Parts: sequence; structure tokens; C-alpha cells
Amino acid sequence: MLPSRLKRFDEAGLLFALIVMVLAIGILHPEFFDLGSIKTLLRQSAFVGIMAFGMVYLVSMTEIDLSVGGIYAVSATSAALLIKAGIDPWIAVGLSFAIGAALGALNGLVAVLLDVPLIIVSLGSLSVFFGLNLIISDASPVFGMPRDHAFFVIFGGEFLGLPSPAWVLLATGIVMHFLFFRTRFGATVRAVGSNRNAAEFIGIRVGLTRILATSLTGLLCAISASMALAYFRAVDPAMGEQKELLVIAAVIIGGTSLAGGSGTVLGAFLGVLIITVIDSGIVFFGIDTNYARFVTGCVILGAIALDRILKRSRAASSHMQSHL
Amino acid sequence: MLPSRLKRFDEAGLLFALIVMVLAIGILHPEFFDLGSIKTLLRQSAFVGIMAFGMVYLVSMTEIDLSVGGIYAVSATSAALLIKAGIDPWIAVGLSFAIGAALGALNGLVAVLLDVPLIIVSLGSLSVFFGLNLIISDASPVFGMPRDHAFFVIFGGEFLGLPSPAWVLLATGIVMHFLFFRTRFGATVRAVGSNRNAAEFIGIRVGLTRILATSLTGLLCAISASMALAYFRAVDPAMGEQKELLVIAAVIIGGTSLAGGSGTVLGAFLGVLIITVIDSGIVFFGIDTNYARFVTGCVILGAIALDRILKRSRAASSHMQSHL
Amino acid sequence: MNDIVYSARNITKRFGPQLALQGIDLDLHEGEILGIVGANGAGKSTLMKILSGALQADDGELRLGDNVHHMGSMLEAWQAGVAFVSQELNLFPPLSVAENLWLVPGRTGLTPTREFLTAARVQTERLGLKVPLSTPLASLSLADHQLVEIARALLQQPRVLILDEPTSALHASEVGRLHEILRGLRESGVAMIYISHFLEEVLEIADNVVVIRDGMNVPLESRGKRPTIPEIVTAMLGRASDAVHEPPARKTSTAANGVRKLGIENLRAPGLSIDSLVATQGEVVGLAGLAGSGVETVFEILFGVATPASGVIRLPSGARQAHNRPQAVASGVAYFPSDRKHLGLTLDQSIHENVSAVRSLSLGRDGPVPKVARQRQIAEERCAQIGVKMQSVDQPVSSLSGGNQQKVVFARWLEANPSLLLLDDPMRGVDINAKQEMYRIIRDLAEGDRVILFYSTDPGDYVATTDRVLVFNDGRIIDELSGERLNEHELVASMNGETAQTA
Amino acid sequence: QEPIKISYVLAVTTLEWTSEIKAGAEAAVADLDFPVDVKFAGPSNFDPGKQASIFMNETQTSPDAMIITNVAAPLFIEPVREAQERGIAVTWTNASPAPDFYEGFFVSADPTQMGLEAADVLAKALEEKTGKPAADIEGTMVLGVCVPGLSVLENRVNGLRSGLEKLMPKVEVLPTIPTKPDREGSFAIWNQAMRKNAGALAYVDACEAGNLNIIRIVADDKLDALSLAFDVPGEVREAVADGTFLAASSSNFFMQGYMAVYATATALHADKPLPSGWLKIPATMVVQSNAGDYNEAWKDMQPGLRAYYDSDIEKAKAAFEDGDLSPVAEYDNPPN
Ligand SMILES: Nc1ncnc2c1ncn2[C@@H]1O[C@H](COP(=O)(O)OP(=O)(O)OP(=O)(O)O)[C@@H](O)[C@H]1O
Ligand SMILES: Nc1ncnc2c1ncn2[C@@H]1O[C@H](COP(=O)(O)OP(=O)(O)OP(=O)(O)O)[C@@H](O)[C@H]1O
Ligand SMILES: [Mg+2]
Ligand SMILES: [Mg+2]
Repeated sequence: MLPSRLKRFDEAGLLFALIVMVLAIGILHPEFFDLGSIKTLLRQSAFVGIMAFGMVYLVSMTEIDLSVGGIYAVSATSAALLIKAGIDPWIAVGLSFAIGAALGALNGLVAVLLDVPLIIVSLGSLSVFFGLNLIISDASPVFGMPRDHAFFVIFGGEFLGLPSPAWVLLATGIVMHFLFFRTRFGATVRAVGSNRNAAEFIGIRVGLTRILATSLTGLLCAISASMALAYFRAVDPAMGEQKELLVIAAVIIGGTSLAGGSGTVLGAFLGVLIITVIDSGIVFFGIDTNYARFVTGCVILGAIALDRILKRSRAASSHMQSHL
Repeated sequence: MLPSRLKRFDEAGLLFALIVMVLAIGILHPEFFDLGSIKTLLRQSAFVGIMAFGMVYLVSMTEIDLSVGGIYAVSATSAALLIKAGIDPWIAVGLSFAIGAALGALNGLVAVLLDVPLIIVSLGSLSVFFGLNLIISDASPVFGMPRDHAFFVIFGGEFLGLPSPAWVLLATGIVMHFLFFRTRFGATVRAVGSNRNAAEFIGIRVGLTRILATSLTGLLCAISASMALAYFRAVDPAMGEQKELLVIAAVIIGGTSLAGGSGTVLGAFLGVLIITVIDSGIVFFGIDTNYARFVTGCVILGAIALDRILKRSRAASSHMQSHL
Repeated sequence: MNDIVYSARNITKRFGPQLALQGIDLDLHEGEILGIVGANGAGKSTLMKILSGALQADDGELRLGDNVHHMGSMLEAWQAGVAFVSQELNLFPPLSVAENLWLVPGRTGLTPTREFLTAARVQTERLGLKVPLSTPLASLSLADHQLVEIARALLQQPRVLILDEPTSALHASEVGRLHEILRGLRESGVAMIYISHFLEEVLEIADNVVVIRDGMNVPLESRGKRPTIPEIVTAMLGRASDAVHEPPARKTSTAANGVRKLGIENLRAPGLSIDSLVATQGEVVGLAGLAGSGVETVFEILFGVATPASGVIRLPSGARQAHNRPQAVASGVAYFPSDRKHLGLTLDQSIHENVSAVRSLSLGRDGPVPKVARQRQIAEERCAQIGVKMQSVDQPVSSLSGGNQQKVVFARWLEANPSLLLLDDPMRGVDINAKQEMYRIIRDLAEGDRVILFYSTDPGDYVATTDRVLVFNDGRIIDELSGERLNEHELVASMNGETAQTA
Repeated sequence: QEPIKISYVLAVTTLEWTSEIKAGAEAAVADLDFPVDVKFAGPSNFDPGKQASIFMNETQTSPDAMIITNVAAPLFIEPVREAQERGIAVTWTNASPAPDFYEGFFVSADPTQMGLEAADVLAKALEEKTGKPAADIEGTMVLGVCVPGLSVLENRVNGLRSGLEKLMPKVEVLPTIPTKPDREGSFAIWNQAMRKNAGALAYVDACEAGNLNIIRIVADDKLDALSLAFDVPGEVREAVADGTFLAASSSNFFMQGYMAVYATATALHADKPLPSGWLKIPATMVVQSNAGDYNEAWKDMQPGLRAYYDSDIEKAKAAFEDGDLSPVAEYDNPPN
């Protein structure tokens, strides 16, 4: 039972790549296995990962949202400004969730109205959102949060020995996985991604589905932003810049296909961890600044190659088996 | 004759958007119509546009190359280093073209060998190439080009009253347009983009086509880099950073569909001009730095909306006509 | 014999645990048209893919002329003179017809030559394709796609030509033209394989017939010189056919009060003008017509895809005309599309996901969190009812044979439990036995309180299922056939505008 | 009287040191007794390519002068040359116009010098802490830089490194680690770096985001390590004031902006060409003792910092009037 399940476990290659990387670092630099190090890694992964879960839905619909960093920035800044204006952090963060979801929905709505792919709209809204962020923040950092307020204590701190954002990452991951594979909404997303014409043909409200998915992504950006706010207790105007590539990288390294119709939340989670671990590895191996980027790229390619080669050999062996 | 041709001219909406923008700036700020201003605009457009022409091929094959900026950087730096090492600029630039094409081909080769979309590979090679650039340049600018050498005089200067890169842009544009629509290679690219399974099925060498297209894109990055080198007569390690989004934006605003099978070199050209004109407009209108990005995004969205709405109404009117 | 051009010995092919072909032998002679028949999923297409290099056999030998030939790819096959018209069209919609014809491996040169374009024009005209070569393929109908695919193969001037269900989307006249061309090729010594579920067609064109059942050769026992259809069917199924189909006991339209009906009044749309069309519950009404006669437009209007210029429509569910597809589906309209690849299915999803799509996704009948076990069970039942040959409902639809995919399209719409069924060539590529089954299902559906409109490229289907047929020409209803007059001969004549008798 | 039109092209518009520059420039406009119009432009995120194209576009609006916050000289040299050919005066700030072009007018603090001074501050603090003379102190130090190849940052680190080597030869300064320019990205790197090199004497990043994160981690993990910052955003200033942070070495962007505008406008007003050479701005080392005054001055930047730097500004003005400039080449090749 187990082995056959494992064989059907698509993310085994990625998990293997991740384990190889973690061991390679940890055996040579045991400090890496410090709880502190792991915590940092998880917290960092949470900021990108929560957003990546939303992007899994979009990519599996053959859509790409380049404006996630912008939504993240606007949500974080608006929460911080509201808190500074004296609004209770819980309420402020709740409002910022609504803002994130609304910006996401706006993306989707424009894409549906103009009948263009989301990537086109988000090429524009990327600038609109970051611009909005500059306007509301007056291009200045916002700090001076009430650090003793429960929101900052709970989500900026730890819970059961792990950083709270890591728990939020886990929780959103499970919810998003379930939503994707077990609900009508998730199935609709996959059907639209797999063959949009056919989905439209049977009367699925494709436009509505697109708007819901972008709005969900916006919400997740805001959740991620609230975690960053809780931890850093401050917001930079440059926050979220160039996050889009990181988020897309996580999703795609994670194995969600751009061809649409399928996606993997778990894969995106592993993708985020791989990216974060590479950064740690660069530090632990003390790689020269001039070489760091080159090495990062090579390791990313290596991880992708390992994953695909394992997948292929697994496919071949299961094929062989069936011949016996 | 003419009106009907115009009706079939897919890029009319973009051209219209561009003209509206140019007039809006020029009427309020006549300096914009200075020859100097136009020259700057064209030179700027050339650096991005030449790369965008290659990306049109890739996007029409449902591929995206995120590493174009990296190829551009490595080509520019290697040409500059070779020139500094005393090699004749013509030869050095020729070699850098070969390097650009080779890096592009490498992207394609890895994608074919691993059987993954180019975007995945380029997520890694983006870092590899920029890293390589830091390594070969030792993270320092390269100065001291022989500015009186014919290469720098010709391509850093003007020809018939316009910047030479603008002529190169025009020439590559015409060649790439012709190659795309009139040759076997172009048809193969479009065929692979529209239905890869069918292309494979009937025995088209899909892998080879992908490698040729990435390699062509690499070559165009190198050509663009050589134009930048001729003009700037120096190379900075930061050169080429964040160019990928600009290039993709030009292609997609230009109307090349991510669905594959069709593309427009002319559209990419107009897309580049639109992006460049927006930047000029921000400057001429003296828009506050905090608002500039917001306005940029809004104008991009406006241009896209105008284009699509015109397209739709054109489609509707031609539909009407056919009923008569 | 030494005039064997192409032969296969002991061809075996597995897909996972399933043996799709188990030791097939085949000989193809010079100047022969070899008909191959078999039920859906028998392995015909798989064998053809192996013969044309698109798939590689696990075991067995291919012999081209006197040499053993390893068909490593379709490219090799093209080069060896083997051309293949596959069941699933392999074309490039954004490209022009000319580019689609030209873009085959082995052709060199930067651009199409003048001679090539001339040849292409002649070939397409002979096949009856009436558009300029510069037209983008995407704007052509499914039938025209099929013609382009055939033309592409013919232009290769092959020694061996393999045609896998080339006529499934063609009208009778187009089939006639194709057969004429094939006979011409036979004269010049080309060897051909012809696969079709229209057994009459196969008997008409083929010199010899080979039957495949469950991936094996089946001997065809014939008492005469040529096999008869019942003999072929017996060989295909391994038993005599259940029911030699009898035309239904046709009802006469009873526009009684209180029953559900579809009413169309004064409908005007581009290329369409209908004064009145009424269909009552329990009726199967055939809408027949040649390409472009307006039937598809009627379906599209009823399904909310196209908007008419004017007219009044009342749907059987009591709703007014639907303005978009979600509304139409919610008002009980179901549209069984003929283009299964693009509109009918999500090919990379599983069978059970495809079967439950309309019920669960469009209509939301399974609630926000559908139970997968239940969906699988329903799909299993449905597939068993229609006779889908499959391993399990978890396999992707793309791994089913063409005819079985078509049955899944049928299955998913039945799940909607519609009150108005628009059937657009629902039996495309379905084997003769399954067709009988589908006739029966359609008749049964009509027994409930449903209205059924039926369209097919095969005139025989009208005779087998419908109560009456409205014949369309140029967007108008020009004839109504029922009772005695509802036979293939009258129907074809009427469709071609040769109505001698008064309507 | 027509105002003198100056376009000031910033490297990035969203960091706090940018507002410092703006405040300085505006203070200069207020101080000048003839009308000057300063218009700011620049990319909102760090993107030298985009900045170069903004520069070129700005030259088309025919200003009298341009001031460039240089981060990547190769991208600006030709555009500057072109602008000068069209009769536009150009002033370089922040980082020098590189070897090809040492003839420009350049206003900036000296990052190498800042690095050296920072080394001094660290050495003194460690002497105090350990009770040993600097030359005998042992241990490691970790330096980071977020954008490799950016001369301002590299020079800061180089100055610091050579100062440390001179003052504390027994301290091992580890190879510079690559950090990130954004706060979240840099945080993970620093956290790991501090874990790998736990017990280092000091951690220093040449970038703002890194500084902020080091403060954070030192405070959270209650580390006994020193750190100082280059750049002085609000959070750093507070940290210096409350003692979490040893010091902050300010590039004095207020004065950079002030003097760039002042000098450029004065020269144009007098119809004189801009001189060639480097007008050095004194860097300010903010430590706990002067943090109170300094932070007070920031509360209302324009009058506050103007008053705070009054004597430095007067000195710089005098140096400019006397033509007391250093060779630009000193920026990359500091005299020993
Ligand atoms: N890619 C595949 N993966 C798994 N099974 C497959 C695949 N292709 C075909 N099969 C199976 O092989 C068997 C033979 O299929 P094939 O397409 O050859 O049938 P066919 O005789 O052409 O039927 P039809 O008349 O419906 O076209 C079927 O049971 C089908 O499910
Ligand atoms: N969108 C449209 N614009 C213009 N003319 C149209 C449009 N749709 C249909 N027509 C015209 O209406 C007529 C009817 O077309 P329709 O597609 O309904 O025929 P059909 O009977 O379904 O043909 P086929 O058998 O080829 O499917 C044709 O002449 C066609 O050209
Ligand atoms: Mg078949
Ligand atoms: Mg039709």
C-alpha cells in the first residue's frame, strides 16, 4: 500500500532534492540544524509560500499574476497606516484582508471585462498597486506599531516552538490543498484550466471563476503581508518588490504545469523551501558574493533536473512493472 | 482597398493608442516633438525592442524566457572585456553574438533535455547568467573603450539623422517579421506554438525548433547589448537587470497571445514604443515621483483597454458587414 | 505474394496493464484498399499509429517492401512514403490552409513553391474544400478540417496511405468525392488502409476487410465472395448483433395542452429565418441539412451562444430564451457538441471528472464539497450503461479510444438531466453496436418529459432515431419528412433540394 | 527673473535617504536669493537601467542643469556627455563618475572614509568592552553587501575592512556575504549568517535593510555582538539612541542634496561653468551621545537638519567658492 502510494506521490522528486540540499548543508555545517535556523527558514518561507498557494490556482488556470507583490505591499501598508491611525490591529488587519481580496478581484474583473489573460492586466496593475502603495505611504516607511498588542505578540512570535507564520503557512496550505482537490470551486478551477472552451461550453461561469481565483490570491497576499507586518512591526515602501518572480518560481519549481488543469499546493510549498534553503546554503558555505548568484542558479537548475529525472525514471519503472 | 486593409491590420488599436499618447504629450509640451526627444525615444526603444522581437517567437511558442536580461548582460560584458583585452571591436562584438546565441541555445537545450517549459529553465539560468556576468566582470564596471573605433562611431552615433540603433531595430524588425510569417522556420514556430502535440505527431523536430528559437532570442539579446555598448561605451554589472519584465510587457501589450500559434513583431515594436513614450510622458508632465508609477500603470491599462475595445468593435463591425 | 508493400507481424502494444494489441498480423498489397473494422477500443487507431511511426510497438516486426523497417517516428514514415490521416486531427488552427498543407517534414525550401500551391489548390478543390488557401484554418468547420488533413496526406504522394476514420465528420457528398479520389489512387498503385464505422462505406470502397477485436485478428467468415454487414458485425462483436435495429414506432406530433414543448416563432438571425418550429415532449425531431444550412445556428441560439435578431423562444422547462450558456444549462438545455476535443471534454482530466462536470460544476448539484467516491460510482454506472470500454474511471479521458471519448461526452450531458437535448452528431466515430445502444438511449430519453433535437452527418441516424425530420436549406425549413417518407433516400434528396414531392 | 531649472534624478525614490536628499535640496532652494526650480525624478525601486532612461528623458525637457544620484556610472557617462553638449550643466552625486570621466563636478561624502571611521568606532568600542588594546583583540567579524558591484557599497565595505585590518590585525574579517536589498529577504540571510558565525564580534551590512535586520536579531536573540549602520533610517536612529546599535555612519545625504543644488545653482547664476573635482561632504557618525540632537533635527528635516549642519554647510560653501576640491579619482583610489 505505502510504496504504491509513494509512487503516485508526484512531489517525491522535489522532496528528495530538498532533503539532499538540507543534508549537504547540515552535515558540513551542523549549526544549520539549529532550531533557530530552521525557524528562520520556515518564517521566511511563510512570507512567500502563502502567496504561492494562491498562484498555484492561477497557474493551473494558465494565468499568471505579476502584481502579487503590489497587493502584498498595499495590504501591509494599509494595515500599518490604519494601526498607526489608532484602529485596533485586529480590525486593521481584517480590513487589509478585504483590501487585498478587493485588489485581486479588481485584477480579475478587468481581465474578464477586457477578455484578456491576467498577465496582461497584471503588467499594468503591478505598477498601479506599487504606485498606490507609494501614494498612501508617501514613499516612507511606516513604523511604531504597538508591539505589545496581542496581534504582534501572537503572529510576530512563536507557537508551540515554531514561528506563528509557519503555522499559518501550514494552515493555509492545508485549506488550499483541500479547496483545490475536493471542492466544487477547486474542480471548476481545474476544469477551466484544462480546457477553457469546454468549460465555457458546459455553462461554467468562467469569468466568475477567474475573479474568485484572483480574489483568493489577493486575500492570500494580504495574509502573507499581515504575517510580515506582525513580525517586522514596520513596513517599507519597497516591500514586495520583485516578489512576483519568487512566488512564480516557487510554484513552477513545485511542478504546477503552465499547461493548466493541474496544480500542486504541496509542490509550491516544497518549491518555496528549496529557494529558501539555497539562500541559507550560500551563507553557510560562505560563498563569495560574486559567485553567489551563479551558484544559486546552478542549484535551482540542479533541483529541477533531479526532480524531472526522478519523475521520468519513476514513470519508466511503473511502466516496466506493469509489464511483469 | 485601403480601408479594408486597415481593418485587417491587427495593430491598429495599439497604433491609435500610441498616437493618442504622443499627441497628448506633444501638444501640451511641444519640446517633446524635438528631434532630440524622438531620437532618445527611439534609442531607448531599440535596446528593449530588439530583444522583444526574439521573445515574440518564444511567446508564440507558449514559452517565456526570463533570462534575456542575463544574456544581454553577459554579451555586453564579454564584448567589452574582449575589446579591453585588445581584440578588434568588430571581432569582439561578433564573438559576443556567438556567446549570446550559445547561451540562448543552452537554455533551449536544457529545456529540451529535461522536457520542461523554457520558463522553468530560465528561472535558473537567469541567476546563472547574471552570476556569470558578475564573475567575468569581477562585479566592476568595464571602461576604456576605444571610442574612435569605427564600431563605436557607427553604432554609437547616428545615421541619416536617426540613432543607428533605431535603424538596427528597424532592420531586425523587418527580418524577424519576414522570418516569422514567410519562412518555413517561422511557420514551424507557429505550428509548434499552436499545437505542439500535432507538430510532434507529424514529425516536426520540435526540440530543434525550440533550440533554434531560444538561440535566435539569445542572438538578438547580444545584438541589443552591442548597441548599448556602442552607445554607452562602458558596461555596468547592473546592466540588463529587470529587463525581462520590460521585454515581456512589450510583447504582450503588443498583442502576441500566450495561447500560442500567433504573434506580432510589429505589435511588439508598438508595445516597446508605448512603454517608452509613457516614461517620457511622466517626465514631460513632471509627474511627482510618488505618483509616477501609479500613472504608468494606469496608462498601460488604458492602452491595453483601448486596443482590445477597438479590436472588438472592429470585429463586430466586420461581422456586421459580412451580413450585408 | 511479392506485391506486398507493407506488412506487420505479431504487433503487440501495451498501455500500462492493458494489452491494446496482442500479436496482430497485417498485409497490405499494391493497389489495394484494405478496410479495417472493429468496435470502439478494439485497437485500430493504435495499430495505425504503429504503422505510421507515431507509436512504437512493444513487440513485432514491420516490413516495408522487402526490408524490415523500424518506424521510429512519423518523420521516418513520411520519408518512407507512408502517409497517415489520424482520427484525432493534427492540424494548426492559427496557420493558413496552405501552411497546414505545406508544413510536413521532408519539404524543403524557405517558402511554398508556386507548383506546390497549384497542386494544393487542385487537391483541395477535388476534395470539395471551397475556401482560398490563405484562409486561417481556425475559421473552418470540423468537416473542412478533416478535408485539410486528408489533403495534406494526399499531397505527400504516398506509396501507402492510412486513413483512420476520415469521414466521421463528413457529409455524404464529401464522402463520395473522397472515394472517387481513393479509387484514382488505387489505379496508380497506392496501397491504402481505410477505417470507418460506416460499414456500408467500407464495403463500398474496400477490396478486402480485416476485423480486429480486442487487439487481435479475427477471421472473417463469409459465405459469399464479399462479406455482408451482419457477418462483419458478428466478427467484430464475437456474437451476433443484439438487435438488428428496427426503426422506432414513430409518433405523430401531438401538440396537446399541458405537455412540455419547445416553441420557436419568427426567428430571424444571420443566415436563418424560421417562422415556426414546435417540438413536443417525447418527440425526437431531426434537423437535417447540408453544411451551412443553419442547423448549427438554431442550436447555438437555443443554447444561448448566439443572439437572434428577433423571434420568440420558449424552452420546454418553461423558461424564455437563454442569453448565455450558464442560463441555458440551468434552464435544462443540453448541447452535445460534435467537436469533442475542443468543446466536449477536458482531455487530461479523469473520466469521472469529465462525467460529473456538468452536474457538479455547472449545476452544482453535488454541493460545494462533492463526494469523490459517489462521483466515481455514478461515472462507473453511466459508463457501463453506454458501454465505455475503459480500465477505470480514474484514467484520463485522453487515454480512451476516439469512440469511447465520444460516449463520455454523451454521458456527461445525460448527467444534467436536461429537458431539451440538442444532439449535434453525437455518434461521430461510435461503433455500430454502441450506436444501436445510443439510439435506444435517445428513444428512452424521449419517453421521459424531454424534447430532443437531433442532427447527424449520417442520414441513417435520422431514420433510426427520429420521429420526424425538418430539412433545412439556406436557413429555412424547406421540408418535413415523417412516416413513410422518412427514409434515407428521400432525406438525401430533400437535403440536396431535390424534393420532387410536395412537402 | 526666470528661475533656474534643475532636474534631480534620484537612484530610487522610496528609501529614507532619498527624502533626506530632497529636504537638503529644498533647503538650498530656500537659502538661495534667486529663484530655483528643482524637479525630482527617479525609479521607485532600485533599477539603474530605468534611472538612466529617466535621466535621458529629463534632459529632453531642457533644464539648465541636471543632478544625478549616481549608482552605475557606465550607464550615465554618455548621456551626461550628450546633456553637456546641449549646454546642460551636470553635477554628479553619491558615487563618482568612473575612471573614464574624472573631470566632472562631484558632490558626495567619502564612503571609504566612512568605512575607516566605522572601523575606528568599532575598535574603540571593543577595546572598552574587552579591556584589551585593539591590536590584541581576537575574533571574527561578518560584513555583508546587498548589491555586488555597486561602488558606494563596495567602498564602504572596503574602507571598513582595511580599517579593521589595520586596527585589529588579529580579528578575522570573513569574506563579505551576499545579502538582499529587501527587508524580508535580507532577514533570512542575516539570521542564518549570524547563526553560522555565532559569537562574532560584530555584524555590519552596507545596506539599509541589512542594518534594520541586524538590530532586530541582536535584540531578539539578546546577542552580545556589536553592529553599526551605514544609512540612518528612523529605526536605526532610534536604535542608536537607545543603545541597541553602536553607531550609524550617515553619508549625510541632506548636505549632499543641499550642496549639489547650491553649487550648481550658484555657478549657473554667475554664468560660470561647474568646476571639475570632488566637493567632499563630511560624514556624520551618529553615536549615542549625539543621537538625541541628531534625532531631534530629523523631526522636521528641512529646518532641523539645516540648522544641525549649519557650520558644515558654511564650510562646504567656502570650500566650493575657493575651488578647494579634491580630485575625483580619489573616490576609487584613496590616497594612502
Ligand atoms: N495513450 C493511451 N493510454 C492508455 N490506453 C490507451 C491509450 N491509447 C489507447 N489506449 C487504449 O487502447 C485501446 C485501443 O484504442 P484505439 O484507440 O486503438 O481503439 P480504436 O479501435 O481506434 O477505437 P475507436 O473506434 O473508438 O477509435 C483502448 O482500450 C484504449 O483505451
Ligand atoms: N457568426 C456568423 N456570422 C456570419 N454568418 C454566419 C455566422 N454563423 C453562421 N453564419 C452563416 O449562417 C449559415 C448557417 O450556418 P450553420 O453553421 O448554422 O450551418 P450548419 O447547418 O450547422 O452547417 P454544418 O453542417 O457545416 O455544421 C451559413 O451560411 C453561415 O455562413
Ligand atoms: Mg480509433
Ligand atoms: Mg454545423
